[in-house]
This record gives sequence, C-alpha cells and structure tokens, in this order.
Amino acid sequence: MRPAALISQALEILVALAAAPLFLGWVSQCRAWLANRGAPSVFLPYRNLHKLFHKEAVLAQNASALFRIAPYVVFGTMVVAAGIIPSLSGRLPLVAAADAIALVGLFATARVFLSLAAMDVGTAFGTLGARREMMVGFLAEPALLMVIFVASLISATTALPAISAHLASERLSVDPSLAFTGVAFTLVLLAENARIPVDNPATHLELTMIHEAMLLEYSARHLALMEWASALRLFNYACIGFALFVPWGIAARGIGPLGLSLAVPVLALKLAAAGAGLAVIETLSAKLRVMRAPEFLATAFVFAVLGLLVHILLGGP
Amino acid sequence: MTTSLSPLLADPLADCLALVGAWLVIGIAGLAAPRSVRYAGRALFALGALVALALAAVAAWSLVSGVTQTQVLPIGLPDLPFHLRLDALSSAFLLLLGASVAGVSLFSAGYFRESDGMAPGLLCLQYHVFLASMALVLLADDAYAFMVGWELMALSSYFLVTTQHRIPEIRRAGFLYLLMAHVSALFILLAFGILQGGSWHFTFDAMRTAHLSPAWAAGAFLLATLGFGAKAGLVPLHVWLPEAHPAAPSPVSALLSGVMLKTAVYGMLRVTFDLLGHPVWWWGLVPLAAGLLTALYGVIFAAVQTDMKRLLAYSSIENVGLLFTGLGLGVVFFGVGMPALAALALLATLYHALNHAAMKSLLFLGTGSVLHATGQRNLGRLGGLIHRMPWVAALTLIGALALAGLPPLNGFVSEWLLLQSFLFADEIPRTFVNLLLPLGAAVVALCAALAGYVMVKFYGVIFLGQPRESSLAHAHDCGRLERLGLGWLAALCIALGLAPVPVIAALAPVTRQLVGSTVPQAGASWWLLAPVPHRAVSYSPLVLLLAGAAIIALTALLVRLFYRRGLRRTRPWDCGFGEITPRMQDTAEGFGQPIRSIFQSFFAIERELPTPFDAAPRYRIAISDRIWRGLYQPLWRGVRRLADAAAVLQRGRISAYLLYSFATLVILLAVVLAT
Amino acid sequence: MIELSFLLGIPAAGAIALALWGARGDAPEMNAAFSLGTFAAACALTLRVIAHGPQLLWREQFFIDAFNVFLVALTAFVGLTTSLFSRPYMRVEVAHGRLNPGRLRLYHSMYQLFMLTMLTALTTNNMGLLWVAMEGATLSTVLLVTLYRTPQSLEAGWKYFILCGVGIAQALFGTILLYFAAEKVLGAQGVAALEWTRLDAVKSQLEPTVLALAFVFLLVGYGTKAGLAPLHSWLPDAHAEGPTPISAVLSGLLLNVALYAVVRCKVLVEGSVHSALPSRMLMGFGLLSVVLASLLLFRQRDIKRLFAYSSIEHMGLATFAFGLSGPVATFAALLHMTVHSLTKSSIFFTVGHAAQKAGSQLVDDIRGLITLSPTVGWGLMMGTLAILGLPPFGVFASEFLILTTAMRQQPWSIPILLLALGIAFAAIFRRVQPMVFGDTQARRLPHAPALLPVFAHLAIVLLLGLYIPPYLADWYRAAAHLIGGR
Amino acid sequence: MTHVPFNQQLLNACAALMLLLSFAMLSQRRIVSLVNLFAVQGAVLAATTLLLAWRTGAGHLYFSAVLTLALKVAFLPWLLHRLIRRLGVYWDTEPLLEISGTMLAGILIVVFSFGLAEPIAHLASTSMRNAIGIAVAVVLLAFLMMITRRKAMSQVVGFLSMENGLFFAAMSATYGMPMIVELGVALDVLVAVLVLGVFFFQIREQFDSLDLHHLERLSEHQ
Repeated sequence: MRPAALISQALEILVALAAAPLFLGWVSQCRAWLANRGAPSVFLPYRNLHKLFHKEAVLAQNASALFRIAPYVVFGTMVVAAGIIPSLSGRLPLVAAADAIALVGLFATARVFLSLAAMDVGTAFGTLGARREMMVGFLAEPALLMVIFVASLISATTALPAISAHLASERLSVDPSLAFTGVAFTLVLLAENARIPVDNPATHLELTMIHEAMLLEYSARHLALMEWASALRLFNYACIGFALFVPWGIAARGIGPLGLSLAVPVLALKLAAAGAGLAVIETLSAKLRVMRAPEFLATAFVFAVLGLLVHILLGGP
Repeated sequence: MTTSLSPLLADPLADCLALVGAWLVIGIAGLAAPRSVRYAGRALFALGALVALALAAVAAWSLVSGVTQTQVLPIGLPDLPFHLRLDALSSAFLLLLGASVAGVSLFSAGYFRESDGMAPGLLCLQYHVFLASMALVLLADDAYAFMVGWELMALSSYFLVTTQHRIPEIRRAGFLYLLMAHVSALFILLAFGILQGGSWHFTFDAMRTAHLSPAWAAGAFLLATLGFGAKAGLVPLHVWLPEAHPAAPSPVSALLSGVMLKTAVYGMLRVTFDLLGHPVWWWGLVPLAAGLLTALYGVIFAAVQTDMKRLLAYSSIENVGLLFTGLGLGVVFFGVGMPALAALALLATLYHALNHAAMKSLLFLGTGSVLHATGQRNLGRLGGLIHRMPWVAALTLIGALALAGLPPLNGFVSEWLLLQSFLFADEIPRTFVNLLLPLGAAVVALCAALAGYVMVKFYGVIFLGQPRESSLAHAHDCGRLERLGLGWLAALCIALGLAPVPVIAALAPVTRQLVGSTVPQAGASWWLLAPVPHRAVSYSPLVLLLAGAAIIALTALLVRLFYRRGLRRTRPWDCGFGEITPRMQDTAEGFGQPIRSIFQSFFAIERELPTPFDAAPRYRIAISDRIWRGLYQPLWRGVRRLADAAAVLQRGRISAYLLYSFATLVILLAVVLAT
Repeated sequence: MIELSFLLGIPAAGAIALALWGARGDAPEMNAAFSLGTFAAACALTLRVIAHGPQLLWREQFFIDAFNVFLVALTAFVGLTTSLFSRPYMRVEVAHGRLNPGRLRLYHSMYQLFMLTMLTALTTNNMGLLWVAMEGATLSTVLLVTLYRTPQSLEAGWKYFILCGVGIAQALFGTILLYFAAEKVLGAQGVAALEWTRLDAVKSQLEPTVLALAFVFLLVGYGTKAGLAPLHSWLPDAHAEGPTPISAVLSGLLLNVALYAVVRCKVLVEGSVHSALPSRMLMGFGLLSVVLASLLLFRQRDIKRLFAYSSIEHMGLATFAFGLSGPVATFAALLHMTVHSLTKSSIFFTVGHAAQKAGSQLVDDIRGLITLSPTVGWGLMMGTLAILGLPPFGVFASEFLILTTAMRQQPWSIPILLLALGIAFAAIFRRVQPMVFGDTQARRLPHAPALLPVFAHLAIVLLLGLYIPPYLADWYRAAAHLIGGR
Repeated sequence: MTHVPFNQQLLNACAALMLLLSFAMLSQRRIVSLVNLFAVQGAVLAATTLLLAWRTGAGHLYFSAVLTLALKVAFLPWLLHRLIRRLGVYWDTEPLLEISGTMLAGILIVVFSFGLAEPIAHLASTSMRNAIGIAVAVVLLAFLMMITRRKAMSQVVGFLSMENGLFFAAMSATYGMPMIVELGVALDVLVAVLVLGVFFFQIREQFDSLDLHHLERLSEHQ
C-alpha cells in the first residue's frame, strides 16, 4: 500500500481521537442551550480526561487483571473501529482487514469486555449495569447489522467505504428502505451510546443508569480511557451514519490531499448538525423505564428488518 | 507424488484403520487393571491422545493430498462386508475428530479419578470404543457399517453418560438419550432402505448410482433429516440433549457436544450431497427453517439456565441450529444452480463445525475443572474463581469469547461466512423465498448477539465477582495434564480464528466433492480472506489483531510514560454503599431475567414469590420446556392409554382367550371363502 | 442315517433313564451328558448335510435339508447350554425347598422328552408326525410349567394346555385337509400322501381352495404355539410361571419349531394358491403380534413376563419377514429366528440368576445387579441391548434387513413397525436399566452362577452381528431360496 | 332323485346323529350326562368307521374302529366318571352364555361350516362327502362349548369331542388318516387325558374346586 493511504489512515484515526471528546462536548452544550441552561465549555471533556489522567488510580481489592486490562481493550477496539469507518476518506488500508460485519463484531467485543469488567468486582451496581448493557446490546447489535445489510444489499458489498462510495455515486433519491433503516439506525445510536431515552449519561441515578453503573469502580486513567472510548463510540456511530445516509463529501479513492483537506470541514459540518439533532431528540424525549428499553430496541430491529424487506420488494433504486 | 513419499503417507486409509484399531486396543487394555487410576486413568488416556493427534495428522494429510481411497473389510453381512472409504468429506471430519479428541483425552488423563461410578478401566474401554465408533461412522462406505458405527456410538456414549448410575436423574437422562438415539437410528435406517433403490446393495456406491423417483428421494431426505436432526438436537427433537450432555463426566460432555453432534452433520452432508446427489432446492428449506428455530430456541434457553453444563448444552443446540441453517442454505443454493454460493454456505457450516468442536470442548472441559475444584455445577454457588484458578479462567475466557463470536477469534469467522452467504439470498430466482431468506440473516444476527449475552453470563458468574460460597475459598487450579488439554484446544480456537485462509484452502476439496465448486480465493493472500472476489469484501483477523494490539500497546506505553501515578487498593466503592456482600451480586437467574421477560412465551415458568409477610421470604423460579410438556408428555400419556387398552384383552379369562382363537379362525376362514 | 438315530435315540434313552434315576444327586450331570450327546449327534448330522446335501431317511419319513438342519443344530445347542445352566439353578431351587427330588426327576425326564419331540418335529418329513410331535411337545412341557404347584403355575399350565390343545386340534384338521387334497393328486397311497417332499413336488397341482382352507387351520394351530397374537395368550403365563430353564427352552426352541412348521406349510400352500394370500396372513399376524406385544410390554412389572412378551414381539417380526417373502427378507427371518433364540435364552439364564438372588421376579425387587454380581448384571445388560436390536449384535443385522426391505416393499407397515419398536425399546429398557444399575441392599448369594451358557450365547450373537461364517450364510441362502425365493 | 343305498342312508344318519349329539352336549349342564353323551358320540363315530370299513373293505379302518371303541367309548368315559366321583363335580355352574343363546350361536356355526365345507365337498369322491360339513360343525360346536363352560371338567369333555369331530372329518373326507398318524393321535389323546387327570388333582388340592374362575389371576389388567 502506498504512503498516501497510510497517511490518510493515520489522519483518520487522529482526527477521530481528537474530535470525539469535542463532539461529546458539543452535544452537551446544545442540550444545555435547549434546556435554557448556561452551557459548559465545549472543551470540558478534554479537561475531564486531563484531570482523570493525573489522578492516582484507586482499585477495589478483589479486582482482577481483567478489570485493569479491560479499559485498554475497549479503548483499543474503539480506535480500530474509528480506523475502518470512512469519515474523511475512503482510502483506508485497514478496511481490507475488517468490513462492516467485523465492525459490528468490534463493537460487540468492546461491549463484552466492558460488561465482564463491570462484573469483576462483584458489586450490586456493576452486575446490574452489565446485565442491562448486554440486554441493550443483544437487541441493538442485530438491528445495526440489519441496517448495514440493507446498505450492503443496495451496493452489493459489506465494505463500508465501498458502500458509501456507491451510495454517494448514485443520484440523490429517497430510497424507502434507507428511510426505514435511517430511523432504525438513529434508535440504535441512542441506545448504544447510553443517551436518553434509554439511558442518561448525566446522572448516577442507580435504578435507571446502565453505562455509568459499569464504570462505578473505575477511577483515574482507567476511567479516562473508558470515557474517551465511549466518546469515540459516539463519534464512530455518527460517522457510520454519515457513511450510510449522507455519504457525500467523503474523499473517494482517487482524490489526494486536496480532497482530504476538503473533507475535514464537511465532516465538521455534518458533526455539528448531527450533534444538534441528537441534542434535540434527547431534549424532546423522556427517559424510558429500563424494562421498556427492549421494546424500544425491538422497534429498531423491526424497522431495520422492514427496511430489508422493502428493499427486496421494491428492488431499491 | 504420494508414491515418492513414505508408504505411511501413501495409504492414509490404512493408517486411519491402524489408529482406530489402536484405540480399540487401548480400550481393551483398560480391562487389564480396571481399578488402577494411574494405569487406566492416566497412561492409557494419554496414549489415546497421541493416537488422536496422529489421526488428525493423517486426516489433514489425506485432505490436502486429495486422495480418495476405498477398502473392504472381511466382516459384516455375508453379501455386505464393511466397505470403507476415505475421501475429502470424511477426512475433514476425521481431522475434526482427531484434533479435538487430542485435547479432550489429554485433559481426561488428568481428570478421571476413583469415583463411586464405573471403574476407570471400564471408562477407558467405553471411551475408546466411543472414539473408534465415531471414526467408523466417518469412514463407513455402506449402510450396514455406518449403522453399526452409529449405534455403537450411541451405545458406548450411553454407558459414559450413565457413569454415575447411582443417581436416578442420570439414569433417566441416559434412558431418554438411548431411546432417542435408537429411534433416530431407525429413521436413518429407513432412509437407507429407500436409498438402496430396490437394488438390495447397501453400499454407498450403489446408492450413488441408484435412480429414485422424486417422491422416494424426498422421503429419504426427510427421513434423514429427522434421524440426523434428532441426533443433533434439532427442535423439537432436542429434549434429550440438555439432559444427557450435562449428566456425563465433563470430558465426555465435551466429546458429545464437540464431536458427536458433528457426526450428525456429516451424515446429513453425506446423504444429501453425496448419496442423493441432486437435492431439490425446496428440501433445503426444511433444515434451514428447523435450524433457525433451533438456534434461537437453544440460545434463549441457554440464557436462562442456572446449571453451567446445561447452559453449555443449550448453547450446543444453538450451534447445531446454525450448522443446519448453513447446510439448508447450501442445499437451496445448489438446488437453484448456484454451486459457488452453495460452496460458500457449506464452507460456513464446515468451518463452524470445526470451530464449535474446539470451543465447546474447551468450555466443557473448563466446567469440568471447576466441578472438580468446587463440586458445584450450580451457577448460583460459584463466582470469583478467576483468583483461585487463573489458568482455567484464562483459557476458558478464550473459549467464551470465541463462542460469543467476537473477532479476531474463530467463532466470528464462521459467523461472518454464514452472514456473507445470506447476503446473496436475494439473488435466488424464486420469488418469496428470496424475500424470506434474508430474515434468516436477522435471526442469525440475533442469535449471535444473544450468544454474547450467554457467554458474559457464563463467564462472569463463574469466574468474576465475589465467591458466592465460602467453600470456594479453597478451590484449586487444575493439574498440568488438564492445563495441556485446555491449552491445546484454546490454541486451536486462536489458530482457527487467525488463519482462516489456509483452513478454507484445506476445506476446498470438500466443497468441490459436495457441490462441485469451491469458494474462490482470487485476490486473497494467506492473511486476507476474500471469498467473494466480485464483491470488495475481505476480512483479515491477523491484521485486525495486530492493529488492535499495536494501538493498545501504544496507549499503555503513553499512559506509562506520561502518567505514572501510583495505584491504591481499597474496598470497592459501589456508590458509597455500606457493607457489600456476595449476595448483592446478580444471581444466574437475575442475569437471565431480561431474556426471560422478553421471550416469556418460549418458557413454561413457575414462580414462587415471597409475600411481604413471609417470616423467611423465599424466591424460587422453575423454567421448563414447553415442547416437553406440549409434545412428549402427551405422547407418553397416549402410549400409556393405548397400553391400558391393550391390557384389557389380557384379563386372564380362558374363555376369552378361546374366543379370540375361535374368532381368528372364523374370520380367516371367511376371508379365504370370500376370495 | 446313523447320526439321525443317535439324534433321536439319545434323548429318548435319556428320557427313560432319567425317569428311572432322575432323582439322584448326579441327575443334572446325566441330563447335561445326554444333551451333550444329542448335540454331538446334531453336529455330525450337520456335517453330513454340509458334505452330501439334503438327506431323505428311513423310508422317507425323515428329511434333513438346508432349512431344518441349522434349526436342528441350534435346538441341540440351546438344549445343551440350558441343561448346563439348569444344573446349579435347579440345585438352588431344591436347596430353597421349592422342589423335591420327585419333581426333579419329572423335570429331567420331561426335559429330555421335550428335546426328543422338538428334534422329531424338525426332522420329520411327515406332516402327520409333525403334528404328533408338536402335540407331544405340549404334553411334555405342560407338567414342567406346573412344576412348582403354585396356584399361578397351575393356572398357567391349564391355559397352556387348553389353548395349545385346541390350537393343535385345528392344526390336525388342517393336516386332514392337506391329506385330502394330496390324495386327489397322489392317489390313496397312505403315508406317502403326507410326506412333505412329495407334496412339495406336486404342490402346483394341489387344489387351491382346499389348501387355502387347510392353511388357515394350520396357521391358527401352529401359530398358537408360535405365540402369534391374538393366539398368544398362554405364552406369557407359561413363560413366567415355569422354572427358568423351561422358560428359556420354550422361548428359544418351541417358538422356533412352531414357526418352522408354519413356514413349511406356507411353502406348500403358496405353491398351490397362486396369490399373496398366505404371505398377507403372515404379515398381518406378524404386525399384530409386534404391536400388541409392544403395548403389553409397556406395563410389565414381572421380568419374566416382560421377556416373554418380547419373545412374542420378535416372533411377530420374524413372521412378518417371512410374509415379506423375498430372498432377502426370508434370509433375515431365518437369521432372526437364530439370534432371537440364542439371545432370549441367554437373557432368561441371567434373569433366572437375578430372580434367585432377589427371591422375586418383580422388577422393583431387583436392583443394582452390577454391584451385586457384575457378571450377571453385565450379562443381562448386554443381552437386553442385543435383543433390543443394538449392534454389533446379530439381532440388529436381521432387523436391519427386515426394516429396509419393508421400507421398500410395504411402506405402509413402516409407521406401525416404528411405533411398536420404539415402544418396545422404551418399555424393556426402562425396566432393565434400574435392575442392572443403581444401588442395592441385597447381599451376594453363596452359589456361583452358571455364566458360561450366557456368554457363549452372547458371543455367538455378537459374531453373527459382525461376521456370518460362509457355510452358515450358504445355509441361510439355500433355505431362503427353498422358502421364499421367488 | 337317485336311489340312495341303505348303508349310505345309515352313514348319513350317523352324521346327523353326530351333529345332534354335539348340540345335546352344548345344552347339557350335568357333567355326568355330558360324559355319557361323549361316550355315545364316540360310539357313533366307531359305528361310522365300521360301516365305512365294511363298505370300502379297507383293513385299517376296522382297526381304527376298534381303537375308537376302546379309547373313546370304553376307557375315557370310564376314566372321566371315575374322576367325577373322586372329585365330586356333578354340575356345571351357569355357563357364561345362557343355553338359548348358545344354541343360537350353534345354529349360526352350523350354517357357516356347511358353507365352509361346500367347496371341499364337491371335490370329495368319498361316499359321504356331505358329512364333511357336519364334521366341521362338530369341531366348531365343541369349540363353542369350551368357550362357554366354566368347569374344567366340561371344558375337557369339549376338548375330547372336538377330537371326535376331527376323526369324523378324517373319515368322511379321506376314509381316515394313515395308520401311523392315527396311532400317534390316539396316543396323544390318551396321554392328554392322563395329564389332565393329574391336573385335576393338582388344581383340586390348590383350590378345592374345579371352577375356572379360580384360574383368572394371571391378568395384565391390574
């Protein structure tokens, strides 16, 4: 592979690492505005990470090695994931190693390690969180897979860049199946990233929290990695969304540095819009009871499958 | 080229026979000192492991060298001596057998002790007869030899299942197992009865050439599906499996789940593609639908189990479902004239068979070690073992992650292949079918995700958290031999996960034999798996792993470099909650609760909820199988009723008996006069 | 010639000798010795037939061909092993005070007489003599069934006597009709008109209607003794209440011989009646027996009754196979007769020992045999698995052929057979498993069981499952050709 | 209508008598007279045999006539009477099927057996082919009698009269069976009755009665 490809690959990852916390900050700022609160700085997440990294780590006595490895694994998987989602350019050597299905697999890996780590100390909240996380996951994962299936049936491949390139190449047309899957994807995104209505990232209200419950025992650098990883996850999901539904502006294979430099502002625009949209959804919707979450995700799953059927029935564009 | 090599390589079939014979000899040698654990329990099993390794090597060799050998043994029926045949298909499954048995036997060498059950010598005999009979099933080239091997397999494994024959439940399980095995064998027998096509030659060669009318052929296929399905545990014929597999000693459970179930898949492949030859596309829908149902059913039940071995048994049901799904998809593709895609689907099946053999054996052996260390099978009494038994915990983790289908381990590869082949289902030139099949993909995805759930429950509850019993404090890690066995299987999982391309290349002859086509490897290098060249689809676990490892290492390095602050151990925080006890953790039931509430309709649930006024409040929940209640119990009752009705005839009154004779006589005479 | 005279002479002499000295302490050995002699004679006869082909002896009154010679050998062999088994068994019975020397004498003498009738029935060429011998078999065993003089045994004996007597009377009527038809063809030349060989020669000219009617009578008659449902009612009682050696020979030999008679008649009738009627009847009886037996098996609690019903089931299977009547099916049926008699008698041996140990025939009273006496336990387990048709035992071989043939020729019968076999499997195994496995409070008995017969039988059955010696196979083929070969 | 020779008429009369006697036995409840009827039936049988022998001049028929006379007219009735006296069983209890019903069934059986004998009869060359039907009837009536009776003794008598029917059938169809067979049959019958005698005493000492309802224990119908 040529150095150009390597560069774009590295750039992709670095951008993701850098932009993920910012995106998180942006979303919470928008939420604050919508709630008529004084908004925190967009860079708050960076400060948090910095602070956490400089603290002394406190670990439960009976925490095993798994508990300490988990943050690195989760973080690592998220970074790799970021490396195979075309956010800036479609020319990504790593993509050869992992297509969309593998991407879903990567997310699953992260989730499993997260849950195992949460069960490791053996506290009430930890196991509770792990259970709920897996509950959300086992419904969200197939839904996401179905969404990707529709896209790959349309474009006859499961490699993300190829998909987005194919979709981008088409004339702008409202594919009904994509409409269905779009809704499904949004729901999955909300659930997977512990956003309202499934979870509330802002609180530690025991009975409702999912994601936070799993991190309770973490501190300092481990917590920092976990937080960063979850920011990355949100970022990745957003980028998947872009690649599938608004694939324009991603530098295709041929294009060189120029295309990249062009892609960056486009991505920024998309992220800003997406963040705002996310904030709006979160503000408008109310937190569901945990036991309602499965129905929420089941809806997502059904929508995705409907999208699949619609595609085969109408043959797509 | 084989001739230039040593005679050993020249004649793999003879080698296989020699090795199978060696197994039998080892088994019989066990009777020399049946009570001696050192001799029968350790030495002989270790020897058997070596034989298995050799068998795997031979099978691998014959697979790559692509020879097809036949041989006739002078035993069997007068007109039907044992025909044997070693071709790609049988070599592949022999490889599976040898590779996984090597690990299991190694483990067993350290596992079996003096117990109140059978003497080690007898175990040794039954165990090795079991292995030999499985090998015979794979090598058989005529119906009689196949059936002998098949039933011998069931019989020997029955004795292994009922090792602890003093426990009534285990006897019951054994009874149910042997009964189902025998009935399924009868179905298979009848399938062969059709296949020989009136030529009264029961050799597979005769069956390959026999011409059957479509109706007969379909009948044979359905009978075979019933027979092999019952053996493999397809819903609704699965009821025996979660009883029998946990009842056996763990190494035997490993063999039952890991290897024996695959012989059913082998038989299915053999009958469908080799003996019947030209399957009609709609046949495939039967195993496909049954497989999907089975997969979902199995994984859902696995999620709510509280006995670790039952949990694994149900997960085996799930995987069998996936195997049959792939097989059915293959039949459909082949039937509509898409051999390349059929090859892809069958490849997924074969690959998954290999994977499941490795990982399920690994996990069952892991539970065996836990069982030995703690004497507990109930998940509600385990926990925190990762501190006590690090080896078992580490090696089992690999198996659990693999079974959860996570990259870069092996479980994911076959899942990936299966999904890929589903992605082509919309190209099938049959309306409505191409509409329905993608839904199968949805089910598969759901099952895969649920498998993750199950594995987190399995691993987390056993090894993580705090010990739920004080007795667990002095659990001990497993011995060296057991470690070796577990390690071997874990290594298999990793190898199968990281190097799919060579494995697929090795399996290519099999698909060529079955559907006359292989999965194209164009554009693929040894590290890059690209089964569908015209679609830019590829997967490379190795690269993925390296990238991930690199990033993780880098992160760790950076963290070390810039933030070297200390690390302090203290009580868990748990939101500042006061004293925390093991009882505060989720129980197995608790962890399964979401599944239970979401898929309520699948279970027959009995709850025993405490009232606020209970002195000693108690919460009990019993989950049972609706199919058992809805199908088998009525069947049993029906037979009982029939028997009662028949008993009325036999009331001991001699006049009545005379009357029967009289009536028979008169009726027959009337019949004769009438004609 | 000389072999035959020994074959029939030795048991006759034995009957007389044991009638005189049957009460002596060494009578069991004498019994065994006579049986050994008979077996030797049978072997010699067999060798001669192998060497010189079918034999027609003693003014054509006796006829040995491929069909009956292996049955003769089998009968003599089982007779021998059973006598070996009954040595310790009967001693224990006497020790338990269930028998007195007088009855022991009756037992031994009648045992030899029974062997005589069996061998005569097998070897005779005269349908009339065949009838006489069959009736003689009943008479010689009926007093053995009632040997214990318990109420149950008397009842069993009475039913055995009446039902078989009536049945056999029908057979006599059939024989008369046969004679009647034969006279039309062969002319009134007395005995000759009842010789099977001659009848077989002219069977195509015999009057069909008469032979069809005759076949009904013969079938009902000999079928009663073969225990075909619904004529089977005497069988479980007689098997369960008599002393175990007698159960063994009744199951192992009498049923075979009766079925042999049926088949001989079938050959003649089919030759004359050019329709599938006889085969259909056999199939019907066979299926009915299999189904009814399996259902009645289901609720058995008495171990000997259990295996008695299983005998009905297997006889039914063999009859069904004869009804299928192709070379393959007939081959299978003959094989099935052989392996069944060997297996079933060995099972009865082990059951006898087990019942003696437990002092009861009820399944619930017999537990944990492999801890109590491993050899008996494993013997019973192996025998049961063999009779249930699990390989590598011979029963599997025959069932394999029967089922595959039926699948091809009479698919309609398959569901019935499947259900019945499944039920029978469940019924037998769920009773035997707890007997062999599990815990027991009973203590070992002093006397050593006679297990040589058990394992000898099982070994042969195992052999037949994996390897049928060529000459034996040739016999089967020749016999199959003789009977069903169309 | 051709002229029927005298001895032929006699034979037909004997045949009719056989049938009549069977019906009489069917209806008879006193065991003693049952035995007597059996003896008479034996006598008729012997007479038939003699007539046939005289007519055909077949030597072995004379012999078998003598055999019948000795066995079935003289010895067996004597033995049975002796047993009756020793065991004190004079009456049979109510039969399972009341007499009138039994009679009705008997009529049906006769019709059936004539229908059965028809194809055989028109083949027979013997001078009393018409009797074959009667022989079948006698056999089946004896069967019926065994079914309906409750006393061991009467069942035995039924058994023996069935034997008579068989002999009669042999006579009428083929002028008897070959000698060796007849001897064998006779021997069996003799042994059978002796065995039965033993039986009776065994049963008696167990249940002190010969009522068959004692013998209904071995049942599958718990």
